Amino acid sequence: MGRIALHNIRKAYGAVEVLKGIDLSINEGELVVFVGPSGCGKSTLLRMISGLDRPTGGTIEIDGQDVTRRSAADRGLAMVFQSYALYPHMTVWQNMAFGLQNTRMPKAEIAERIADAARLLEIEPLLDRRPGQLSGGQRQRVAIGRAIVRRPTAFLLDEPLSNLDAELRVSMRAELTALHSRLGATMIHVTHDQVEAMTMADRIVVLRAGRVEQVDTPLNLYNVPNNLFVAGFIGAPGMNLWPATPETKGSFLLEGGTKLELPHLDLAGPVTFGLRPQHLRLDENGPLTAKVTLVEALGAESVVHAELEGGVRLLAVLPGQPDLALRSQIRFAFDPAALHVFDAQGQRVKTG
Amino acid sequence: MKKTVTAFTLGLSLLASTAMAGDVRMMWYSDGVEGEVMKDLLARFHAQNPDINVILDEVAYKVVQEQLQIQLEAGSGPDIARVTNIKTLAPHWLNLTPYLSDPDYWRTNFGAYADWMREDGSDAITGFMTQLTLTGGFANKTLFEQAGVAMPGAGATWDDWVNASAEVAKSQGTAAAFAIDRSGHRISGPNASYGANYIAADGMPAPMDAGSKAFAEKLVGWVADGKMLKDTWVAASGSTYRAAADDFINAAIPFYYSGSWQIANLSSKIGTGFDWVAIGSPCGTVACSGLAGGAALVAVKYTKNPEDVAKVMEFLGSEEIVKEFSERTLFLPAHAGVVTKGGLKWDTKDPNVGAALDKFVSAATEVAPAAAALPSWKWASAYYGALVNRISQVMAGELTLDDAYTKIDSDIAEQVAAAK
Amino acid sequence: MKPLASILGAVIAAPLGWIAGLAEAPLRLWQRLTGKGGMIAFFLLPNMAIFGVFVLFPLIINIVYSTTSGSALFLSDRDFVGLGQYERLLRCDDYTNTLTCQEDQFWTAVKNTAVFVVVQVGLLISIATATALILNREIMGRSFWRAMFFFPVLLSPVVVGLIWRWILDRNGALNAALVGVGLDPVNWLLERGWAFAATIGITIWAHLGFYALILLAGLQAIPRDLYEAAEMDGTPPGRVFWRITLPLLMPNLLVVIVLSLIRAVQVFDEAYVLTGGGPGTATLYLTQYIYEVGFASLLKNPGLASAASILMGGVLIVLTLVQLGLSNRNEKKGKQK
Amino acid sequence: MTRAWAFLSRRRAGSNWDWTDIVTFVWLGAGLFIVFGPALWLVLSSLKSPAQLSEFPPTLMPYEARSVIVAGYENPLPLYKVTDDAGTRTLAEVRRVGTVAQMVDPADPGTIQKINIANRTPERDIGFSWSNYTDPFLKFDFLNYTKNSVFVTTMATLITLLTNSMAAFALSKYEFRGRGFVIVLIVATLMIPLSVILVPLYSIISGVGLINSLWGVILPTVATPTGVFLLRQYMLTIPYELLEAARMDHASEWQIYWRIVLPLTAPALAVLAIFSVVWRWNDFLWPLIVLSRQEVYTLQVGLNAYAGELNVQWHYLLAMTVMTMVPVVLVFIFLQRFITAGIAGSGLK
Repeated sequence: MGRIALHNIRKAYGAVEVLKGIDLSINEGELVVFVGPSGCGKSTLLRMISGLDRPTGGTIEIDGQDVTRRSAADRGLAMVFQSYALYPHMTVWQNMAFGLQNTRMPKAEIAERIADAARLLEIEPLLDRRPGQLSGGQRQRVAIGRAIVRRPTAFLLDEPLSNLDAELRVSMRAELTALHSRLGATMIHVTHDQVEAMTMADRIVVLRAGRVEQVDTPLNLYNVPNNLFVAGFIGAPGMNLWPATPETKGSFLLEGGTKLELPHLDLAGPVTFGLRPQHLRLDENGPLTAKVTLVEALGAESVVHAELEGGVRLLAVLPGQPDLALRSQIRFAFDPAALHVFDAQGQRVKTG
Repeated sequence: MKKTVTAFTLGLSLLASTAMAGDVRMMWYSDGVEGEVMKDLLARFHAQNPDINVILDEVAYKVVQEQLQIQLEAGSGPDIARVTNIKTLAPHWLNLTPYLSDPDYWRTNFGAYADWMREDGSDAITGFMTQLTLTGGFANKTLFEQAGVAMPGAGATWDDWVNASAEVAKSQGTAAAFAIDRSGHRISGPNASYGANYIAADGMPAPMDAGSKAFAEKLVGWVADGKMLKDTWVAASGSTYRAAADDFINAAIPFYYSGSWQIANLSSKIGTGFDWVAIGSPCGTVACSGLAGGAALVAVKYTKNPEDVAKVMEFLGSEEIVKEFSERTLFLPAHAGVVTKGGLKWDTKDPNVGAALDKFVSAATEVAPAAAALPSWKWASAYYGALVNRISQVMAGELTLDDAYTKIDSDIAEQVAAAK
Repeated sequence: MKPLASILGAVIAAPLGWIAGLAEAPLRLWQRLTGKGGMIAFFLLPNMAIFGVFVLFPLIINIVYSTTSGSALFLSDRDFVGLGQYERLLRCDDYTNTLTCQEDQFWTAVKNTAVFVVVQVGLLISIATATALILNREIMGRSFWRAMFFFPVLLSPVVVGLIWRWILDRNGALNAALVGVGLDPVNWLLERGWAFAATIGITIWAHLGFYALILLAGLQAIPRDLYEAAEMDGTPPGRVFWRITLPLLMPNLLVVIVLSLIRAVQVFDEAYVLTGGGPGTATLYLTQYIYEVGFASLLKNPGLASAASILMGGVLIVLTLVQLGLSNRNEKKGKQK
Repeated sequence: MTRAWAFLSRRRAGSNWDWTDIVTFVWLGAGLFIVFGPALWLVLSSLKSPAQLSEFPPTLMPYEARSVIVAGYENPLPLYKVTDDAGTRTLAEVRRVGTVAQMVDPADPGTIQKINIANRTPERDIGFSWSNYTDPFLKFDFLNYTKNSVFVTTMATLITLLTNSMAAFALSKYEFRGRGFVIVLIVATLMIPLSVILVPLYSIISGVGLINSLWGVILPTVATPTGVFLLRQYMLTIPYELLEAARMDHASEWQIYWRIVLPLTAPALAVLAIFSVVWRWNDFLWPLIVLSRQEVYTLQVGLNAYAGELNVQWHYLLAMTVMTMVPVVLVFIFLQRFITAGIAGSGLK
């Protein structure tokens, strides 16, 4: 229970196409995260699945059944809204019971389900309160509780953590993941925060401008990004991306003038090199010479901002607390195998 | 949409209360105690005719003036109504003749006023006057005595009265010398005394003549020199009616020109405060005329049970009931039999009342022909309205008299044109 | 007070809830059958039907009326005259002198109403703003004072007119008080200026609380730290008012201005009961003119009244649309997403 | 006392008195007088006898003449204070002839004294003419009028709240073709006064047979666009996500309206309810036109019946005016919290 399949989903508001043909299949029990910059269509896609909006084209299947024309209530899904959308005039208990009462569920079962959910989420003392009397985190739990009691085939979570403060967000993230493994239910989680996506997801769907850019596990996305967009979007701090042109075989000129000798690469035409900041190390003989502009010492590691020749920016994450003077010239080396290469269209180039 | 509206309407009509057969609805307004008296009389009628249920709807005078006409035009309204605007609404009245057991009784006793309440040229019997009124003056005898001013005697002119009152006012420090109700009807008797005639040879309104202008000029002059109480006329616009009775009752004016209907009111409110007398109408250049009028009880032709209506009317129009009604309400009766027999026992202890009523009865003989024609004249209301409206604008300093005359003529012409 | 209100609420809500529960099943079926469109129709129809029959339809008939003449009240008995009534209303020989107009009292009413609107709205807004500023201070019993100014709003216009006529009459309480302190009584309702002022005064008296509350709501929405910042800058109070309070109060102020303008154009009940349009025609306002011409006088002219009312209605609709535009602008400004 | 004064004069930041404080106290004090003075005057006047009502100068309190039973006279005689050459004394009046009153000393009933009426003033006590209040209930059917008024007010308010909130819900929470047009229509007619459509409305009401029916009074008023406008403005502030949550919760559209939106609109509904009660209770012109049968009179119309062609029975009119004010005053006392908070909070714009 809980397989969701999307076939060529399109959505247009007038002439503006927001979703441009999305195919996706989500497995039972999976926690899938939709991630992408704002305006990429991730929330729209979620609303298509929920049934709150209808797609202009394509079909949605849940457990093999076509539900495209079915109303939201009849899809057996539950949703947690960004603002939680708790009914302000009802107590926590009533909020959780409302949906169940609407399906004419026996009272005893309602009470039992709410009690279970309340225990699970540790909100038992709050059942008689109204949303206005709860803190942000508590409201978050109640919103999840309201979804849990429905025993849905899948949970849809629309940026549920974005209204929490940083600390709470981290702990709720962990709790949600734990909850997922305990319930074993399918979950679709929408966020614009790639850290959230990385830490929580079984699989991540990266969306941009109404298209799916890549669907994969978090680590695969990190290690093997399919294109420039995914490469730049996933990972913090972001990947160094340097446009370059080949001079001769195995020799490349970076924008700004730095020369790189990469004998194992035989490429024609302009490319973009990608290198994660973690893969740079200090080396007096390294091929990259850069001027330090800023050092953010975080204790365990330091983030070094530097400029290559011609002002091209370089970001490196170095272990420990290296003693680097501002405006000093330092040199970096890297393992050529860690280098990502993208062609002029931004697609990944296989490098063996 | 139309269907919806119809269904909707149908539903609503079920909710609306509907009149039962055998019901006779009477729309009635009161100035004093006449509502209670009527209630009493109708209870007696019901005891004699248990199958006829008369429902008395006591309304404000405004309702009779404003809403009744619309109801009548819609073909609805009460079965019987007490109205003052009798002539204008005459097309809506029911001819009772076929339903009356003795039409000749009505012709004999109410015939004198029958023309007031039927269309020109008709010989229908539509109802009777519940009250006959005559405009006339009242004087505060106590104030005159205290001031040592003699009240002008018989034949005294308007100027005599106003000047004498002014002397009283000066000596006693009252607000003004005299007041006249803000009403075109009230000044039409005096106008006639100065020779005014509103009716042209063809029966249509004539332009303002010298008679009307003469009295209008006097009125404006009296307001200007403070002899006439400014409040009544100047304080409102349009053809709004305003009475100055309270000022007379409060002894703020020694002389007040209104009419016979004030007697009960004055008696109950003045009590023993001072002595007052009715003086009839002061004289103009050609007469000493007041203006007759009154309220009529008429049957409405849209009634569903005219026989019952006729029975009610016959009961109320019978000689002994008319007499009792008049005695208890202190109204002048319009019933020829009652008037000729006389001997009404006015239901009051106030010595001022009997004398005043007697004075009005005798003053009725002095009504000038031009004034006597007005109550049965179709366009009287138009004339009255224009007079009040414009003369009060002159008093307020908004118009000159000459402008007012022009405006009065054009106002009346427009009203005639608008009414086709 | 709160428990009482909630008990009252429960007593009223319980049976209503039961009825609403009964409606649930058939409505769910209706929703299944007709979808969203059917539900929209269901929600809109009761109100729009009543609105259509009792507001819109009469408005349309009124336009037809204005093109007919005669004293008959029912359309079928009336003669079509096209724009004749408008021509009669608007024609003057000399537009600088209302006396030369065919309907001189219409023009008098227009002129009176115009002056009334300008003076009354100006005064009302200033006094309401001042009152709101005062009520926004930290004074003891603030909720009492707030409610106090609101009290007259609850009275019927007829009662308001009656009360004040009773007071301003030549023999009224005010003159008694003046005589009592040895001053000469004034004939308030007979002096043109005083009578005019009285109609303005009592309409302000009757409406002040309503507008003051709207403005107070606006004042309370102004963040406190703005005033604290101004105090840190040593801004003088007058400047604080003109540069902080007034601009931030503007949305509410606009609402109040437009609402009070519309109400002022319609002035009738209170003034009619108080002065009856006098002295002379000094306080004859447009609505009274319409009422008298079309309804109150013995010889009614509904066509002329309709024409006048449509001219006035046009002005009112322009004013309301201005308000719609203004409040829409505010709405857009404050819209989320 | 000093503490009370200190509390009263407590001001922001505890700084010194300045002119704004003086303005505040003057304005509030004047307001107290101007607002409640007239109402109080009305109440006091309503307890005066007809004769006393037309007196000038009017007295603040209602008085009634003091009278005394004097041996040898059947009826009680009114007492006067007489001041003349013989000094000041209290005498009872037997009768008056012109400017001369025949009076007796109650202690010496045998001797008639002749007194010029200018030299005497009536002896009066504070006394209330309660008959101004009781008569209308005995002689006129004021109880029935009250019942009709209550019926009109309740039904009109309930229907107003229901239909207006339903329409406001549709106009604020659904997108559909013609919505903008409906809204403009409603706003455009928002401020059309009754007098503008008086005549055609009357012919419609008469056409559907609702003359002299309380429904003829109720229906035209419940359609006023004001309520729709006010409620819609408020509903616009209810987040759309709440409705979606309810839809996910299997709620039907009716349930969303009834269980979610309506409870959340409570403040605005309260304001509308209060206004509707006050407006309908105070309605005058329209009921006056529609109702001309006594059994369907509302209070305001019944009140008007005291105005005759020639005379107005002020004593009844004033007393019944006070009676009709009672519910309004109750609304004021019990709900003033809601009124002030509701208007401030309901975004009444």
